[in-house]
Amino acid sequence: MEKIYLIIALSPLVGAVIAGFFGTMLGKTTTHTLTILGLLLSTVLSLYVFNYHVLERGEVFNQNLYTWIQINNLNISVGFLIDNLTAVMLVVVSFISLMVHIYTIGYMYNDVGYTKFFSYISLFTFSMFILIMSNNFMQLFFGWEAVGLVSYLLIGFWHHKERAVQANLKAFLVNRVGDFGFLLGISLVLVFSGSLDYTEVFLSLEKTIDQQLWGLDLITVICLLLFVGAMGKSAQVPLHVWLPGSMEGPTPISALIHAATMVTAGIFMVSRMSPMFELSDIALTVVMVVGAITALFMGLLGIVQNDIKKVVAYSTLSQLGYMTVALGVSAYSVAIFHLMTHAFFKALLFLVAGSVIVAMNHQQDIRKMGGLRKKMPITYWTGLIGTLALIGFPGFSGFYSKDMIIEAVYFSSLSYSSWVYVVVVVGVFVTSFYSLRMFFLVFHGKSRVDVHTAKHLHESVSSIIFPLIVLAIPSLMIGYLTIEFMLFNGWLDNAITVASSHISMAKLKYEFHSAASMIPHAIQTLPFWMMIGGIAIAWLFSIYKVQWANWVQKKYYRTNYVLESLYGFDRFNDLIFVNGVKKLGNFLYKVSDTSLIDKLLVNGSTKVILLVGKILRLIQTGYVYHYAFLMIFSLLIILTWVLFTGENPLFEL
Amino acid sequence: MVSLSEYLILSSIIFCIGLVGIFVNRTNIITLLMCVELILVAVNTNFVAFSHFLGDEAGQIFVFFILTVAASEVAIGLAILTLLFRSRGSISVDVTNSLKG
Amino acid sequence: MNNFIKFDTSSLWVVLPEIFLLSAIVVILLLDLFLNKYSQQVTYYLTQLSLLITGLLAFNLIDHSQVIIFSGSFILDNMASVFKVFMMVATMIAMVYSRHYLRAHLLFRSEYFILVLLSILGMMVMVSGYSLLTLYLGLEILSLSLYALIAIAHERVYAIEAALKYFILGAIASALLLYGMSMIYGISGSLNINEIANFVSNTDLTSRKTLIINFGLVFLVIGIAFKLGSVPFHMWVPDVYQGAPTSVTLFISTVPKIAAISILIRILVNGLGSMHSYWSDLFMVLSILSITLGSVVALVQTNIKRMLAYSTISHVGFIMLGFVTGTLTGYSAAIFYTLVYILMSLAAFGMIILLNKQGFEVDQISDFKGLSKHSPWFALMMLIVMLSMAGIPPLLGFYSKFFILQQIVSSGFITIAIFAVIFAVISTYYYLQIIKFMYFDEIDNNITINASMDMQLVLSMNAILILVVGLFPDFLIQLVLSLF
Amino acid sequence: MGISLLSLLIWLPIFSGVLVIFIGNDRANIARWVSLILSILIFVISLSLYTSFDSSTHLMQFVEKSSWISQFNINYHIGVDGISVPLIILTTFSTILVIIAGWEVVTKRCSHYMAAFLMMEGLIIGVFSSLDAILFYVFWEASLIPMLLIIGIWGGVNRVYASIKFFLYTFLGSVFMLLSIIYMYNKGGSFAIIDMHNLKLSFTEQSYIFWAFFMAFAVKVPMFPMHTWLPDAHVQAPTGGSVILAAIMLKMGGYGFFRFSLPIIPDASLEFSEIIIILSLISIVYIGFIALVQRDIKKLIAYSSISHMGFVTLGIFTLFLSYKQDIIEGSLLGLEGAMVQMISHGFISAAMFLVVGVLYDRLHSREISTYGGVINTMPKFTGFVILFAMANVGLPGTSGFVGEFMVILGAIQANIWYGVLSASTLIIGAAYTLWMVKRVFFGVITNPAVSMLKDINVREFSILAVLAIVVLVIGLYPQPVIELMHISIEHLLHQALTSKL
Amino acid sequence: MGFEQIIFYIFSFWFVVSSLAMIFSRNAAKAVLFLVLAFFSAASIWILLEAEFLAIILILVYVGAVMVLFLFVIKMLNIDKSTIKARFTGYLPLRLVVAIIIIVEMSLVLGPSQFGLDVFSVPARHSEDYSNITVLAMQFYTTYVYPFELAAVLLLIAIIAAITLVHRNDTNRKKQSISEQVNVQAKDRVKIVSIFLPNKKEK
Repeated sequence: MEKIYLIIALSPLVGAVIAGFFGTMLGKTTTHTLTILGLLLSTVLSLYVFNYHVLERGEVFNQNLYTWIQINNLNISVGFLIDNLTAVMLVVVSFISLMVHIYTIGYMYNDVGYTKFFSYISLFTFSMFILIMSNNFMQLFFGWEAVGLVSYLLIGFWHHKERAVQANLKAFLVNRVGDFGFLLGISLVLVFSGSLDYTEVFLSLEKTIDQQLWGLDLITVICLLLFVGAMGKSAQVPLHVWLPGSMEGPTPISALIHAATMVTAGIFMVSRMSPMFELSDIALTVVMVVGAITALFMGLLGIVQNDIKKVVAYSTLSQLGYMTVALGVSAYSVAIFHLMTHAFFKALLFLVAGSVIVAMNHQQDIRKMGGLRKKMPITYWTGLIGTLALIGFPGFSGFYSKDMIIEAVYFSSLSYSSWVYVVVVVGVFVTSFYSLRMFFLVFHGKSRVDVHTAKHLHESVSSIIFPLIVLAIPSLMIGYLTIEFMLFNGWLDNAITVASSHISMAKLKYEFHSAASMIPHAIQTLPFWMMIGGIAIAWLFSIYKVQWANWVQKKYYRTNYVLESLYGFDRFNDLIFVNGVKKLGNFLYKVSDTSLIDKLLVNGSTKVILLVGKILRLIQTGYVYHYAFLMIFSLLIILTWVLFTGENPLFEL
Repeated sequence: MVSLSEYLILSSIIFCIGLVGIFVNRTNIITLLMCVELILVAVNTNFVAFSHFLGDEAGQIFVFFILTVAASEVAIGLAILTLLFRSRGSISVDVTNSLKG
Repeated sequence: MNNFIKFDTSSLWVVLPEIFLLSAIVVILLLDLFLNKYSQQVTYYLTQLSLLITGLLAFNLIDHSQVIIFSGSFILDNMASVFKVFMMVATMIAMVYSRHYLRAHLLFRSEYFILVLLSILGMMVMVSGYSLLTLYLGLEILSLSLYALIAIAHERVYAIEAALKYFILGAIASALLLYGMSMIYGISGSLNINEIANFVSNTDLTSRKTLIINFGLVFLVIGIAFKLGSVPFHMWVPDVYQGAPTSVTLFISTVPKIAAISILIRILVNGLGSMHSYWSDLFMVLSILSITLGSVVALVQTNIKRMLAYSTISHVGFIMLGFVTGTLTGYSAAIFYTLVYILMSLAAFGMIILLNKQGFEVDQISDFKGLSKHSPWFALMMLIVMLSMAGIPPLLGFYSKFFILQQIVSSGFITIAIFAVIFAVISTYYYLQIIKFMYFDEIDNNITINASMDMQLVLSMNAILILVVGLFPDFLIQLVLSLF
Repeated sequence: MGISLLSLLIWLPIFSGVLVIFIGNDRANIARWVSLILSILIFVISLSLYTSFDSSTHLMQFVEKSSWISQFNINYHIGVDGISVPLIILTTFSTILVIIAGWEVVTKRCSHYMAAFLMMEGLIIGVFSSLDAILFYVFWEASLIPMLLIIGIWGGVNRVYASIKFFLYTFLGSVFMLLSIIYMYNKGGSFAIIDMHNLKLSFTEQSYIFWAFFMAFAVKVPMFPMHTWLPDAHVQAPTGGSVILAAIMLKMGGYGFFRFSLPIIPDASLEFSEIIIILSLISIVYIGFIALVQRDIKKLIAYSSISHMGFVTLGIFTLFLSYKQDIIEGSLLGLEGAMVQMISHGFISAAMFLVVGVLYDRLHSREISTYGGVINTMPKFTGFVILFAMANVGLPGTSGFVGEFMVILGAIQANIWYGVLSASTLIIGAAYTLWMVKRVFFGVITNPAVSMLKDINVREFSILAVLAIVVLVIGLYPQPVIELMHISIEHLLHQALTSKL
Repeated sequence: MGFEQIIFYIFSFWFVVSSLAMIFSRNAAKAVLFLVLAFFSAASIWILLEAEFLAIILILVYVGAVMVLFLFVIKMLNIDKSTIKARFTGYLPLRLVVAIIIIVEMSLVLGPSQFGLDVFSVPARHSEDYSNITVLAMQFYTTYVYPFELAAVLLLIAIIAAITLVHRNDTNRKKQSISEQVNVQAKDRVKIVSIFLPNKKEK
């Protein structure tokens, strides 16, 4: 098996290396063929692995490949831990990555950096594999940072766009803030357990009992720090600011990295660390609350966005919030479940958006679209599937996962969970409102497309359409197919630990009958009607009475302002962090370093010495009687000294 | 009876007068040379006195040599003085301050 | 009347170097009368030859057992012989350099060489002097020759002024020294170093006699400090160094230092060694003052001769630190430092002379501008010399400082050692200034080097010696240790 | 073996330097080739040091000893252990880079330039292999001379100030070391470093010696607040000078802490470790902020060097605190992390300075604002730059990560706040490095001169490629390096934790 | 107070007074004469100390030769007239105080407690046939032959130095060189000199 895992991980790397170094030499076709073949291999093998581990209940694979460093008993290695969680993730990542690779052919064909792009996305896939296949914290961090790097490179892929390079810097730095906490968490893990290996760490968890740090339990601190990392990567408030900016990158990577895979790394990580999080209710509460805030407030922002990708991006943020909420209520498997469904339908939505963007000649403003349904039927239909999945329309994959999250919150015994429940239910309304608003504005209504573009408007090429269709299928069905196995039949049991005191999952299981029975049941629940309400209002504002939308905007201009200014996070960061740090740096540089240390102490002492020299040279007047006088005067001093203070003085003074 | 102490104090006074002469004097350099002579005579008196009181001739012999040295010194001193006068036209102590700092 | 001649003529051969040198001086002096001005080179070669032979004679006496003759006024010991040999070598080098300078400035006169030889004779007398009388006479022979040497360039106003200042201050210093000698004579009843030493070591250090010795000591120390050029008796040093013709400065700054050290050793160490605790405090203060003032004032100089003068003062401070320790090894360290300093000073002033050309007096630091471009080789040599003076390993100057510091620290004067190294660092600044002018500045001075090959060769060897002995300093250290 | 390996490594470069000087500036091309071939030869020889090194013992290997100055029992005593071997190889490696880097760029006094670097190589190897304190000091100081000249002759506009400042600063620091060495000699009667390790010293003595050593090493490292020479020196130095300065000379300070401070004065090191740690943390954080606002690329990298070297001292001195909590791995993590950080910083800073050199050679400006959009004209080059920038940022997979990671892990064992502050470099380091990358390499071209730039040639490509490979290899598989030094460091730890009182 | 003491104090008084007069004298020639007086006093005191030979030498050599030399130089350079403008340094009081303190300190050391009669008793007078010159002469040519030779060297230096310094250079002397005149050729008669503009920035 080891070889298979290796091949899964390395084949995208090989593709990346070939595409990166020899891409221009090999040409576009060879390059994309090679990388796609590499990915295909990974995907097929991932499915095999999935089959082996999940379906056939194969043994967990946990083995080190090579020793990274070995210091006495501390061994930090590179190795693989393949359990069901990893297997699921492998499938999701490889499959979506494969789709994105294919999609890229059509989407990027005319870009100068075509081969480079393939190299990057393959490299990304490799990094993601390393992240999810890791069996220790170091390697996890390695993958964690590596995906960050690729994300950085890809956001700034169009490096001539000032906003793109601004965004990639921002993305990297904000992620680094998360990594800062993450690294501290890892370090603290090492402190108490003396190891970085998952298994060993989880086995030594009882060592943390009764250990305090900063007035909290040690384990709470560790979990919170680790969660800071997750917040960075999974874009939770307030570290979410980078994700909308990342839409400056090409659309395929928005789909791959900033929707389906990388941003879910945080979710994956917390699930992986479930044995630790389960020990700390405080940490879980924080996770839940942060998730809820993200889920609702980022969703609200989606309502006022007019950039098609931005809307999807905010919806991603909101959905990530949902996943985080699930983590908070110990419903890790639900989170993973939502991660998976979301990966499919959000990738799909992004690719749909990309398809629209290509067709619209890189116009991204939804106010300048409309009525595309007829011109782009496949895109329309796949988009519809994606949207319905997103809003959790009964039967679609998103429905199952989102419903489970809401239920899990409902059953949670954590403090504040009832508030969070309200939030997530309201979130359903918001989600359906902005999703449908976008959908209606893009595909329905009158065409607001400018004439020139309208002429060339047509359905996208097959390499774009193919992934749409392929992704639409799981968006539609995967929830229905897997919910039972994943949540209640213990697919993920060998990876996830849930403390007995956290009863959400147990209650869910009690409540759950079958996937099919959930649909009729849903109609009796509040979330369903919230969703319907959202759809209705969206229809009202974007198709039926568009002027009402404007009226509402004017009437509640303050609210609108808050939303359009994105709650002021960016302005706050610019003001406090960017400018503050620059000012601090300038202050330290000019005042402390240059003036105080360099000018005053270093050069100042030189100047003082020179000044002393200049003064002392005045003694040398050139007059011989001064010289003689100095000699005699010195004689006097010495004589007095010797006579009066020597060991045997003439006179005792 | 004159004690050794009295001789020594006398010579020390002369010695100091010679020293003072060097640094109070801005008149001319020739006086400086004379002061040096005076100092040497003071030292000589010291030696002679010691020689007398110790009953040892070595002191007197030293004085003899000091006198020789002093004479040679005067020769060279006056030679330099002449040179200075040739180049500056003056032997005032005040003119010799071009080397300083 | 057999007892009239109290010395054994058969022991005269230990005075052979002196006797030979004096004879040579007389011969050259006479010969010079019959030479016209075109054959004055002969004087130069004869001078070198007599220095060489004197040196060889002195060399022959190395490792000779200690002999004291002339009723105890002359001593021949290892130190004396080694010093004499070293003096001869240094003077020969100095004369090679001088020749270029004298030619360039139309000072080439046989009197110059004769006066140098006479001053050497005076120094030999000092080195071997074992009574206050001979030491004094040697000192005066040296001083009088030097006064004359400085004033020899009588067209130069500066030279005369320098000579005059040196003369007057020197006379005062000699007088102070004499006064001290008279006190020592008065209390001990002898002029002989050996007897003085016996007297002092038999004196109860609590008796009132020590007061007199101490009193005399003050004057002796001042006289010696003046000869060494230590602060606050240093005032002559910068003026004389700057005013004197460079070749004379070169000479003054090098060989007489040995004489000054030897008079110090003869009087204070051999004679008053048991009074060490009394004079070491004085030395400590003087050396600290010297190091401070020398380093700091040198920083603001623009005249290179003056700058080197102040640097000399600073070096003298280090040399005196060696005497503060009061151990024989400490004295050896001081001697080592002196020898090393002479080697470096020779090369440094040699470099200045090298740049002299017909009628062009080089004495500004900025005259070194662009040397590395016109003569990379000599720039490198100067670099070695300057860094050695700064005490950067592996050059010889480092070991001299190291040796002194080691002794200081082992005597427990750690604070002084810290002080000394700080000022050593400060003094590095002005050595770097020269390197800066040579290497870092682009502006052209159009330096041409037209010195004769022998000068260039000797100068190069001089500098390379600093490097090579720096790499293998063991021999020289062993040598100075064997002097006591 | 006729000629012993270490002596060969010390003296071959020095004599090569002499040889190259004699080739002369007129025959620059011959000088270049001779220097290159010799430096490669020396590198190969140094590799044989690695291959025949026995990493299972902490004892000194390849020891040579012969009397040098008998009066003080000073010997020509050299040898290496696991701490010095990597640094020696780093030295020989960097010299090759520098010689290639100066190939076309240095036209003024070319042979002298090459010779200076070759000589400096020998002297620095001498520093890393001396077992006699005076020999060590001699090499230590002597290595300043070529650097002084390199900065002063081939440096930038303000080179005189920078070179003299560099020289005096470091000289001032090291004289105190000399004094304490002398003190210990007077106490123990030997200048052998190993004897000093065993010398009994009272606490007061140790404290004084500690601060004396601190002066010497902290200036070299350099550590806040003795760092201000470094930005000047780096900015003014020619590319090769900066490379050697950053890659090797700074390491001499770290090496000094390893070889002298820890084993000789363990109690004082323990006592003052918190002060050093705090200074290191200031170096890391404070300097990071300063680096952020630099307008000069080279100055930025220079400051970043200071910040990164802060990890070295941090790693070294956290060992005591970690040990207090009975975590031997924590101490080792710190120490070995410091070593790895030194080696890795050697490569990364060398690379970064070479990168600046490449830009400077083309546009003769180091101002960030001159550039912008370089990626458009120099894509290959920018690829390397991003890699090295990421290494500078400490991205896993590059060597920059390994050292920082280990040191942070070690530091946090000592005190969580140390960990927090040191880990903040993740953000600050990324901020200044990537912001610089963004302004210089990304965006649209604003300066027409940038649009005329030519991408790197084969010579530049090969240097950067070699460095890139090394950076990646160490980042992905650091274990060989750690294995090399482990036993020596463990022994060192044992020494550092054995009280002399 | 014995006769000896009276003599001593009289001559001491003159010694001191003439010394002071010398240093404060504004006329160089007068100063020399005061110095002569001081030397006479000193010689007298030396005779009191039974150093007849030295006393005579002092007068013969110093007064007879050296002082005359001084006078000669003063007259030759005609500097006794220039002394009208003579003045003393501005800090005279300070300097005098320094001198007086030194005198006091030295007197304290040299006072009776160290060198009084009870410490150093007055030696017995020599017999009448005692010849100071013989005794010294015996020493000069035996014990002190080496210093004696050195004194000779010293005088040699004085001669050489004085001549070298004061003697004007050959270059200044208008001297006929017959060989040069005979060997002269036409081309030596006219010398073409290229004239450079004088450097304006002459220091």
